[in-house]
Amino acid sequence: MIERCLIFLLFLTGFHAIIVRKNVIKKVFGLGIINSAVVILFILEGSRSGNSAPIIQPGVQDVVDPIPQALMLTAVVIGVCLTALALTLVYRLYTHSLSLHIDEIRRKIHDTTH
Amino acid sequence: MIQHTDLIFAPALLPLIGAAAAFCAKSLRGKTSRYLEIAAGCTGLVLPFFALFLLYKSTLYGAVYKGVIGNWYNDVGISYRFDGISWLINFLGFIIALPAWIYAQSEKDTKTFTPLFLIQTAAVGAMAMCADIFNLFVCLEIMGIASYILVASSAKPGAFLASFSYLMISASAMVFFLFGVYGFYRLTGSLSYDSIALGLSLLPDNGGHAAVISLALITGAVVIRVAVMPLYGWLPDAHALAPHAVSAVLSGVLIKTPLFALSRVVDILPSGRAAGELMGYAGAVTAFLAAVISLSQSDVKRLLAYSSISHIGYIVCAWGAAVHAGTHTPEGRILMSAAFGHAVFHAAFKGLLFLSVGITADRTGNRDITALRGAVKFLYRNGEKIPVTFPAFCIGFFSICALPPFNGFLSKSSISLLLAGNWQNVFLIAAGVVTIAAFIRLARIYFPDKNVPSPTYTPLASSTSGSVYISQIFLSLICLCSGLFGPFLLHTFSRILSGGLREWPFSARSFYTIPGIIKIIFYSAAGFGLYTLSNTHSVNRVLYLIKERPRSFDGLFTAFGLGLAATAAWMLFR
Amino acid sequence: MIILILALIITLSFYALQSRDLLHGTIALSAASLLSALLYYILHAPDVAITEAAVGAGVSTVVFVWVIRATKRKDDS
Amino acid sequence: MKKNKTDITKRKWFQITPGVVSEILPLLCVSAVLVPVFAISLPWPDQTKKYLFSSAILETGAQNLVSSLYLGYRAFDTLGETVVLLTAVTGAIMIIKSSVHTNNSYTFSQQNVPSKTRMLRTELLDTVTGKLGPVVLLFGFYVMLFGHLSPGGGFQGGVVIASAIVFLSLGSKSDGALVLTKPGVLLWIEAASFGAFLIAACAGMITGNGFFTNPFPSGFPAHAYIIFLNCAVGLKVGAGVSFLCIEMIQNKE
Repeated sequence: MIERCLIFLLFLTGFHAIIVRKNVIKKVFGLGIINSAVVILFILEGSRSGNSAPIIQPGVQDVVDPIPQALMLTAVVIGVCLTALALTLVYRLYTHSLSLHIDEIRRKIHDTTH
Repeated sequence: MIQHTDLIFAPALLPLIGAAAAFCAKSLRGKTSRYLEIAAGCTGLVLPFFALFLLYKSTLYGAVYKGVIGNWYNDVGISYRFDGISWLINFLGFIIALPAWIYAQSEKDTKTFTPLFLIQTAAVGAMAMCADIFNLFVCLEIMGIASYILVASSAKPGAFLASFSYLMISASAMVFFLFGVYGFYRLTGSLSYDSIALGLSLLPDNGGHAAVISLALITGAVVIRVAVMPLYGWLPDAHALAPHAVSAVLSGVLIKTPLFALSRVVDILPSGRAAGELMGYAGAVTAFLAAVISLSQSDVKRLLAYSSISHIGYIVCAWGAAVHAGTHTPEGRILMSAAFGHAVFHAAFKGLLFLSVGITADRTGNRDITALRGAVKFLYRNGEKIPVTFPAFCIGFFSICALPPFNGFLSKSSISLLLAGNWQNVFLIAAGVVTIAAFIRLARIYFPDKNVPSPTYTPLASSTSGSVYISQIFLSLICLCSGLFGPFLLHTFSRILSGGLREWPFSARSFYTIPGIIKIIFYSAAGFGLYTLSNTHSVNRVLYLIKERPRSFDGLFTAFGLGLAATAAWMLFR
Repeated sequence: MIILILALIITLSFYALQSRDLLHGTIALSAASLLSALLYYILHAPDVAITEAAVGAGVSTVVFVWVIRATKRKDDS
Repeated sequence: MKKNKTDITKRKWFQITPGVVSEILPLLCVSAVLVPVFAISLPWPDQTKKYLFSSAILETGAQNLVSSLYLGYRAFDTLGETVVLLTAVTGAIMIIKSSVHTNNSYTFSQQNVPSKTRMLRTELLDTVTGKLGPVVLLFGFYVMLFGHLSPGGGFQGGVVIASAIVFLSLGSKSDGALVLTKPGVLLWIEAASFGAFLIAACAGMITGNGFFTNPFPSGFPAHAYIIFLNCAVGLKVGAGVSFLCIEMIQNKE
């Protein structure tokens, strides 16, 4: 139970950062954190279903459920792809407005287009 | 040999094969690269039509292809389901994607554009036959990531910001989607829709709160992509600043595909119907409010973007009513066909409008509705001896204003007739009136004005290729044909959706009635009146306040949180 | 053990979000990533552990460091 | 800046401003929604686990159950994942390189960012990475090829291969000394291995066994198909990720 509460706390930390932090790189940090929170939740809960890694070897009887692991493999990779893409966009935004502050970026872009 | 049932993978696979070929073309040089790229585009966007054609007959008679990819055991492998709605989504996707791709060939460098565009189209094809909740997640991510990049590819500063906001909000929403997947897997141990529904029905109380909340999480994450009213904030900038061809596809296809894919997910639980009800209400409000905002805009493409939100409101309204009635009841199927009919017709005319208005804005170098005048003359002087752009715009204009016999009239009136007597219908009619006013404002850019100077003649910097005209003519023809044969098309959509039943209640005669025509004349007059009213000082001031209302990045997330909580509460306590 | 690692991950993430130096934040985040890889290993998920170590601590750190170099290291807000 | 700080410290903790509401409200909503999902306490459903434990080796030939899912039962998701990676790499490079319509005053000045990459290129780094590169490359291939037996697989091996290629490119004194670190070659490998993955996916259809199946069930053992898919994924990931990293390193020079 404590584990779940901690994961929940981790998720809220990340989500709070996405909403509240003004620095765009911190927002991307937040995205990475909420992604890892959901991965940890899947793996942690999945690990309760057995007591050894899902590799069939002689002597192994009770493996954990491999499906959450396979799903999270995909989710981790997709999360990193999104992070990388978000960061290249941050780079471009910085070259335009010389700032990482989201409101300032918005204001400068608004000024140049009007 | 390739079996008939394998054809259903063609709409997802052929664009991917095309994309692989286009990536190979990127590493080559010169003429070969160009030819390979065009071949890749044709493979990905033209060949699927043959597959759809071969599948047409069986889908029309209600064939449903379902199974597990790779022929595995059901609960472990990925289930798919190709039925009428999948066929229709694919049809919608390819019929808009092909002209948009042709249009984009006029750009200087399409080496990166072609593979990304093909991948985006492939995602639409794959999503159409999703019957597995994690596969839906992957498809949404592919579609999303391709569209973030395509939005950013116009290389305007605003486009990067729009793409960033779009990425952040949908990536965060997809994390909530994963929580929903977790909930369902934790409860039932399966991922395909059918097995989840079966597993939940075996649990006490159908899985209880957790199951309902999981469904609400998934619904909320998908609705972000559909851009219904509280969750629309990312759309206007993204659609307004993307390259024109991409805007056409984003507005025409990409905001509708997740909605129709969702109609299968909400069937998992009985409380999915409540979600449909709530979304239907939100859709009606969206249709009206977004139309009002579109009237206040001064940027040509932003006006079109808000009008897209307004039309997605129409579609969601009919869709929500269909889901609320149950997608397996005749009433629900008819409403769903009406929603789909409007989705296709809207995609055609909005695509046409994006392309024609986009090319006008590019040539004149001016995107301001209040400053640009006399564009018809300008285009003529600037080398367009046979006018294409302006007639194309006119067709789009008449369609979006729902004037008979254009296609917008048919789909809008079928939704209105089906919802007659509900309060939603009042909102939809009001939205129609405001839309007419907004587009009269937009149409002013083509006509001269005594007070505003016409743009000065400048010789064209680059020669425009014929592809711009071909794509516009293609879409104009689709608009005209779907207007003339509209009643028949709507009937066909309904037959495909319902598995061959002839239950569509309207024929051409039910649309062209004398009271109906009088109503249309009355609404058009009201729209014109509203347009003249919008030029007065006080109304103009109000519109300015609407346009400059505070918007922020955080507002997106606040809206998402509130929308999610509202959906969950509605589904739990309804 | 699991609770301890989780608490450490939360602390590191929190530090990453609080610190004024984005580079320190990146390092903290990649340490958190390595710790979660350890956690996955303990929880019988070696495949996810390897992926997390390679991707979370490797590739994404490279990208973060690149973007912080190309832009600004301090968070002024 | 300083003024703002004092404002914040002066603000009483109970003072409700619109800003605070917009910060706290979504958090509250989201946590209220998520709590029931976190609180599920039913026993873990294990019918699929039992099924996999008894028949995965027979059906896919992989002892590593995650591998059997990743490239066997749920290979279509893996295809999607590789597409996401391919798209992200292509898009990221396009965005980095895109020449921007600059009609604004905030143009990017090079002086703000001192080029630190040269500092990276020390003699020590050259030697170490140059020598380490081939070893890491070998290890990457090992992880990739034995993914069906032990933890690891195409994706993980691919990332290790990518780091090896980046090492090689850092270690080579003159740029492009190695064929493997040229962007054109990497791009080609990426496209070709993506094509190979697609062909492997479609081959089953041509022989009449269906999409994403072993095309010759009698000729190939089941694990050969997984090894082939592992190789295709590994090469694709390796080429793509190393291409991205090399472009990023060179971008600042």
